[in-house]
Amino acid sequence: HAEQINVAVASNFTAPMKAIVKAFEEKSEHRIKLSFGSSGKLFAQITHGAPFALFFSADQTKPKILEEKGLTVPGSRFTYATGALALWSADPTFLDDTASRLQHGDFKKLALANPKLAPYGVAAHEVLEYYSLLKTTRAKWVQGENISQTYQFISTANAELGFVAVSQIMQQGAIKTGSSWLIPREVYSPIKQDAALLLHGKHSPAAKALLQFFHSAQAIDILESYGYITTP
Amino acid sequence: MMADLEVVVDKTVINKQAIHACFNVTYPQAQSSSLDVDLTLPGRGITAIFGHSGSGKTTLLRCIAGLEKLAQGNLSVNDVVWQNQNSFIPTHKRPLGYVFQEASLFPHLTAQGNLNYAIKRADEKISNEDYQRVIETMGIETILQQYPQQLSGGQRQRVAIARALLIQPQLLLMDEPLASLDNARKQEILPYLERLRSSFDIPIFYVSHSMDEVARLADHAVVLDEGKVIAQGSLGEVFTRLDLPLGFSDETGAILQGEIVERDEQWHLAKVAVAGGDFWVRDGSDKIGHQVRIRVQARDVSLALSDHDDSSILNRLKAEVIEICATQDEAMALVRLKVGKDVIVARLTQRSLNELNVQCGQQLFAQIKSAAIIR
Amino acid sequence: MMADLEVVVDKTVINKQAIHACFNVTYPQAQSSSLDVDLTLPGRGITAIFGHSGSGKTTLLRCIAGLEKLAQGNLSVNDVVWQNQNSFIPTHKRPLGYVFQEASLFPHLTAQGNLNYAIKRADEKISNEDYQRVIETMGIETILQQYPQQLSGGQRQRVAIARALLIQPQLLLMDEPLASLDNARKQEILPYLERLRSSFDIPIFYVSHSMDEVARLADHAVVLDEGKVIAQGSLGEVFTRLDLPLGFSDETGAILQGEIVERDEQWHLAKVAVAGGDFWVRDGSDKIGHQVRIRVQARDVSLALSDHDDSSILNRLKAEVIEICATQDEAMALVRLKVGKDVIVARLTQRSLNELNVQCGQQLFAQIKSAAIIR
Amino acid sequence: MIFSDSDIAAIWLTLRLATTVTLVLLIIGTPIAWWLARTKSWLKGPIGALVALPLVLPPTVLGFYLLIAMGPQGVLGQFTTSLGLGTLPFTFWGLVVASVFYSMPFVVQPIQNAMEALGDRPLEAAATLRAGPIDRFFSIVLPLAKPGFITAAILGFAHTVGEFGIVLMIGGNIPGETRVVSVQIYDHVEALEYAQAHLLAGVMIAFSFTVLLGLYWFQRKSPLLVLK
Amino acid sequence: MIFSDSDIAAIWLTLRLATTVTLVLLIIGTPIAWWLARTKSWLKGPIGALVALPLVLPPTVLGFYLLIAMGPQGVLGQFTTSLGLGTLPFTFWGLVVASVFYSMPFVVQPIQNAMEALGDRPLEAAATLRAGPIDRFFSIVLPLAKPGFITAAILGFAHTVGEFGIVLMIGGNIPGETRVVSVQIYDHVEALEYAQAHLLAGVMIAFSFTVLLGLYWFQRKSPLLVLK
Ligand SMILES: Nc1ncnc2c1ncn2[C@@H]1O[C@H](COP(=O)(O)OP(=O)(O)OP(=O)(O)O)[C@@H](O)[C@H]1O
Ligand SMILES: Nc1ncnc2c1ncn2[C@@H]1O[C@H](COP(=O)(O)OP(=O)(O)OP(=O)(O)O)[C@@H](O)[C@H]1O
Ligand SMILES: [Mg+2]
Ligand SMILES: [Mg+2]
Repeated sequence: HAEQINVAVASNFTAPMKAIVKAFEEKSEHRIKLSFGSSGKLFAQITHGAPFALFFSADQTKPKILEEKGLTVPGSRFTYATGALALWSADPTFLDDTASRLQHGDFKKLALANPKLAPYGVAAHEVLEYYSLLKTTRAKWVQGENISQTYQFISTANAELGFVAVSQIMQQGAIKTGSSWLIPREVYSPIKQDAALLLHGKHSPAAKALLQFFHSAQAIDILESYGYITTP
Repeated sequence: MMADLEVVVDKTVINKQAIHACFNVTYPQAQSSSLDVDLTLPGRGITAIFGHSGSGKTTLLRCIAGLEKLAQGNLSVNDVVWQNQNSFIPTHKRPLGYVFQEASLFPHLTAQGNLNYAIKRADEKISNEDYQRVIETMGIETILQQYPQQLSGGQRQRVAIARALLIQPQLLLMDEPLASLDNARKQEILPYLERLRSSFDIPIFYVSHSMDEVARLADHAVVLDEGKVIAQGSLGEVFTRLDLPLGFSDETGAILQGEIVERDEQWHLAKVAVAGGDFWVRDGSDKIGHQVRIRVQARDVSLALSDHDDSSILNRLKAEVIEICATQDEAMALVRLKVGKDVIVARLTQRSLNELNVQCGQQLFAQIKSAAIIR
Repeated sequence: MMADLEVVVDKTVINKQAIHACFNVTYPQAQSSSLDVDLTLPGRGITAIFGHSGSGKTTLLRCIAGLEKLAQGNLSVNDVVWQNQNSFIPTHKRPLGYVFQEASLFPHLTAQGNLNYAIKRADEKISNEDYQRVIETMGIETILQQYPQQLSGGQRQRVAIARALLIQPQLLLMDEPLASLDNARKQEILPYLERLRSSFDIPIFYVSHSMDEVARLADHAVVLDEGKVIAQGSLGEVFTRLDLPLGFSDETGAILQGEIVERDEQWHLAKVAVAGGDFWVRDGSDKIGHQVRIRVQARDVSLALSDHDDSSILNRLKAEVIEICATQDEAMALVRLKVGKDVIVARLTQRSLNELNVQCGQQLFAQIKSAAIIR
Repeated sequence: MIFSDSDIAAIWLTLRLATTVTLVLLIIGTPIAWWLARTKSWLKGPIGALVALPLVLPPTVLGFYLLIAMGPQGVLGQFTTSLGLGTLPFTFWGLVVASVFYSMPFVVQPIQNAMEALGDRPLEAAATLRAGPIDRFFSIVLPLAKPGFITAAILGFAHTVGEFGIVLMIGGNIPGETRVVSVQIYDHVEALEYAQAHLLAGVMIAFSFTVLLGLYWFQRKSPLLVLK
Repeated sequence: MIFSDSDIAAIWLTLRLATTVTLVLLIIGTPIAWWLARTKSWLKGPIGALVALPLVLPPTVLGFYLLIAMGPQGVLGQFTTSLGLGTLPFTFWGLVVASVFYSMPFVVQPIQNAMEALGDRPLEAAATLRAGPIDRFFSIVLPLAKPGFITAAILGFAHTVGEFGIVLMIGGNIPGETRVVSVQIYDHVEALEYAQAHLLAGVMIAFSFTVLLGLYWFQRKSPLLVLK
């Protein structure tokens, strides 16, 4: 018997999630209704009774707090994807695949996600710290509320460069436009995105099936095509 | 302009109906009250409300209509209480019609729409005939499709009068309704108001600065000054009073009771017998035997020591001088004359008075030019 | 109400100044034009504009003021072009004053604020004396701190007149300025307007339905009907015309030229010599030798076959009947009389006419009651 | 068709929401505006300020508080639950309530101004023509304040169409139920589906322009409230 | 002090922004409203609709388009660059421009309505009293349309204070420059710092309530535009 469920997804995971659900629905009777929003918003909604079966957060803290509050099915929390960070510019010649431009500082605006709100922001912060650029660049920061806003700052050329998720600039394993520096993974802590089964979806076969699907090779393929690192 | 004598069918039957109005209005920020009256007015016929600009006439009408919420007051109309300490009938439940000083048409409705507004809400359906009569009298047939802002001042005022009539009120309040109209139009509307009074017997309160209108229409008059009543009574009583302040004294005159005794069909005249003699007035097609009233304005009365039958002045009455009174205008004097049992007033130059050597108690002839009679 | 004869200092010097106005206004949606005039009017003195309600009086004033943008027109005032095909001086650059038919005070300013608005913008600073005179004449000293919505209708109108005067215009347009005022107030304002005319020599266009006001003030008259000029000329010319439609014919009268030949200080009278004899009028403190005009309304003239010197009627003139004319009122007739070189008109009942057997060419006496003279 | 099914669902939902909200706003806002326009009570100031207050909170924040209030623990939520309606967030009617709350000032203010500009006279005249308070309201106030009502409807409708923060917070972005066009565009932008976003935004603008134009045309036809 | 430095900076910035935007809106909006109120041109409808249009786009989406337009490749951006002003996004003036654009209808509409309700008569009377067009505007139109201006100022100010989507998009959240209170509250909510959010929201509401109350009180004092 087919079932229809609501699934809450962090906005920055919109595109890959749509692709995964599409693949899932081709195989399954179940129908998934995706609700996107910032993790913070989704968190607030879930704590106030939103009818979501699953929650795909953009970070690890929020699912964890929900778990502590007893709003998730215990033990259901898992890392569904790990993001990778890139320094990116819409100008195809602005960046080579190194930190040199960043270190020279010959740019006006550097876009990054707000470290307070987005894990990608935290990672960007770590990168700058690693290269001791925090002080010199801070005056040039423009912060996006989330990673997609950061991407927009750069793609509209209002900021010459900035830290984005690899998933945003990668398509089929290659950079779509502009120039970038894929930042070595050692200089920032892994950007882990966690999901959890919510109480609302406790008895839902569809939710379980979707979770199951996330571990399938097909899902992993999709994730990787978007530049995510999949932890086996 | 030309009302010097007037004939109206007598309506002053012994009057049990009355309107009691007692109001005290003090506007916020005003030092003194703008209206402070305690009146008993006849519950039928037309009551003229006179007074200088700012004397409280509009305020009085507004109180009667229940539009002035500040009023401390008592009001009963023909034994129905409209307002007292405990109760206040709201305006829309008072069966009145109101012609505002400014036309106050609804700007979103055409003239026709404004009339329909009243027709729809009238207690009784108006007959098509009555409707046509109102429209024709007001001369607004051709402008019914226009919006108020496309009408001239007088046209607006006429639509407003028509609107107030079409609600078929039991008390009609009119605040200078004819002020913005030309004489010709007034001459059409006045007889209509007269007919209204006589055929429907509704009381009308009529604010006007024009003695012509008032003389012609009113039975009763109230004179306000700074919010207080300084004179009231039948029109005759009020306007033969010689002690009214300048301005009103110009309007001094007398009202005489009479009966139609003869009608001269050839010359379209009617003879009215009053106590002191006979008057020729324009024929108003009243029947012989009818009681009528005649208004004689002081300024239209001249005196002669002998009876001149070769003059075009038709009305010459024997009179006795009972009082001579100076006016604020130094050149002029007012003379009270006894004509039969009635009193009339003549306004003369001091010089004529002196030349004719007029004395109290003297017998002479009062001449009144009948050509000046309206109707 | 009482203007029967009138005396004004003669101002009709040979007149090079003139106002040419040629307008055609057709409102959108209207079938015919609401105003279609081509006028040459004197550039000094007071021009009365008469006409039934809706005849286009207000429209004419609005065109002259430049408020009616629809007008196809030409307008020049004392040789300055205000409007023609090529140019249009906007209202605020025309040195005029306008008293609107509705008071049109600024609701956000007190009465005083409204006056200051004009004072500030007047071309010349007004002297304190002139200011005081205006305020006193209008009787608005006590209400200057009130907002328009706290004023009575007449008070608003008086403030509006004061405002228009304080701008010290070179052309004054007044649309029924005194309609909402009582007689007493009118009697105070009229002499002021007279003085205004004589001391400042500015032309005034004056819309009014009141013959009293007009007779007293105006030198020239224009009669409109359905947007067209049906009569125009000096006041006398216009109002002795027997062919004007009913309504105007009530106002029929004559204007006589005369000179003051005697002043009777004791009786406060002045004797005016006109072509046909002498008139006694109330003394307006004009000097002996002054040229004055006297207005005689038809309704105030009675006829006598002989000269009655025992009557209080001071003015009795030899006259010759030159025309007898029926009126729309069947009981009445108008009689044109030659008095010296002048023509006056008498309004009588047909019956008197018949009884006295009045014939064309007959010699008789015209009696005019001087007590009815204003001023 | 160039639109996805979910786009079309969002469009329909938006129209339904905006229409409902506008109607509800006019119905609720009119008496409030009337009271504010006529009262001489000292409460006028505070109540007026209260009505305008939702404006100063960022929509998401307002949405957050509404979420708390309408949630199972909130006052409003307990009230609706006791009525057997359940809780409102994440439902169409939740969106309606939230949007009504948020857009109230845009509706009340223009109507109030129009009513204040009326003055007493037309109402007095109507009262002397036997029109009671309700009658007066419908026959005089409503038509004379029409420009105010039209402005109110325009602002209310457009604001609801463009509303987003609250809708996202209260609605939960549930397809077909609470995902309106504004959210849908946002989703497209988030998914970097710019072409889709541009298209949807373009259609929305074109549509709204037409509606607004219609309203303006309607307003033009109303007779001027002008003394000659 | 319970507020963090960044809270206080945000409060100041917000006041500066809202005040500037309100002033700019009144200055730009008044002639537009005047034109819309007086014109008989057929353009009235389209222009009126155009002014109202920013309303129907979700602020973030509008912000997105403004970001493109004001960016180095955008029309506006190239214009401001050619003026030597550089590009506007991420600056205070970028916020001002965006907010002005967004709040325009809330300012134009009430002023326009108030001006239309004036009628011709007061202007005609002023013209006969030698007042030229500019003089008339300041001495008659402005004071008589005061309620409309006050409503416009209220809506414009409050809306700018509460504005958020656009500010987020254009501002870049630069402390002291573009991080206004609404963004700050939003950040607190997103970061689950609810206590901070409540506090800041409470202060903002209290402050706005006071401002609004003051405005209403001011409006009350204006003489009624009412025929007795
Ligand atoms: N804005 C308008 N649109 C259409 N018709 C109009 C407009 N203004 C005036 N009219 C018409 O033009 C004619 C002349 O109007 P006007 O106001 O000049 O008359 P008036 O002589 O001043 O009358 P009143 O003595 O009643 O004030 C009237 O028939 C009126 O209906
Ligand atoms: N709303 C108000 N606030 C304050 N004073 C007022 C108000 N309305 C009227 N008044 C004052 O009350 C007095 C009486 O006004 P009212 O309108 O009754 O006069 P009126 O006799 O009708 O005069 P008019 O003949 O000029 O119309 C006036 O002095 C006026 O200034
Ligand atoms: Mg009055
Ligand atoms: Mg007129």
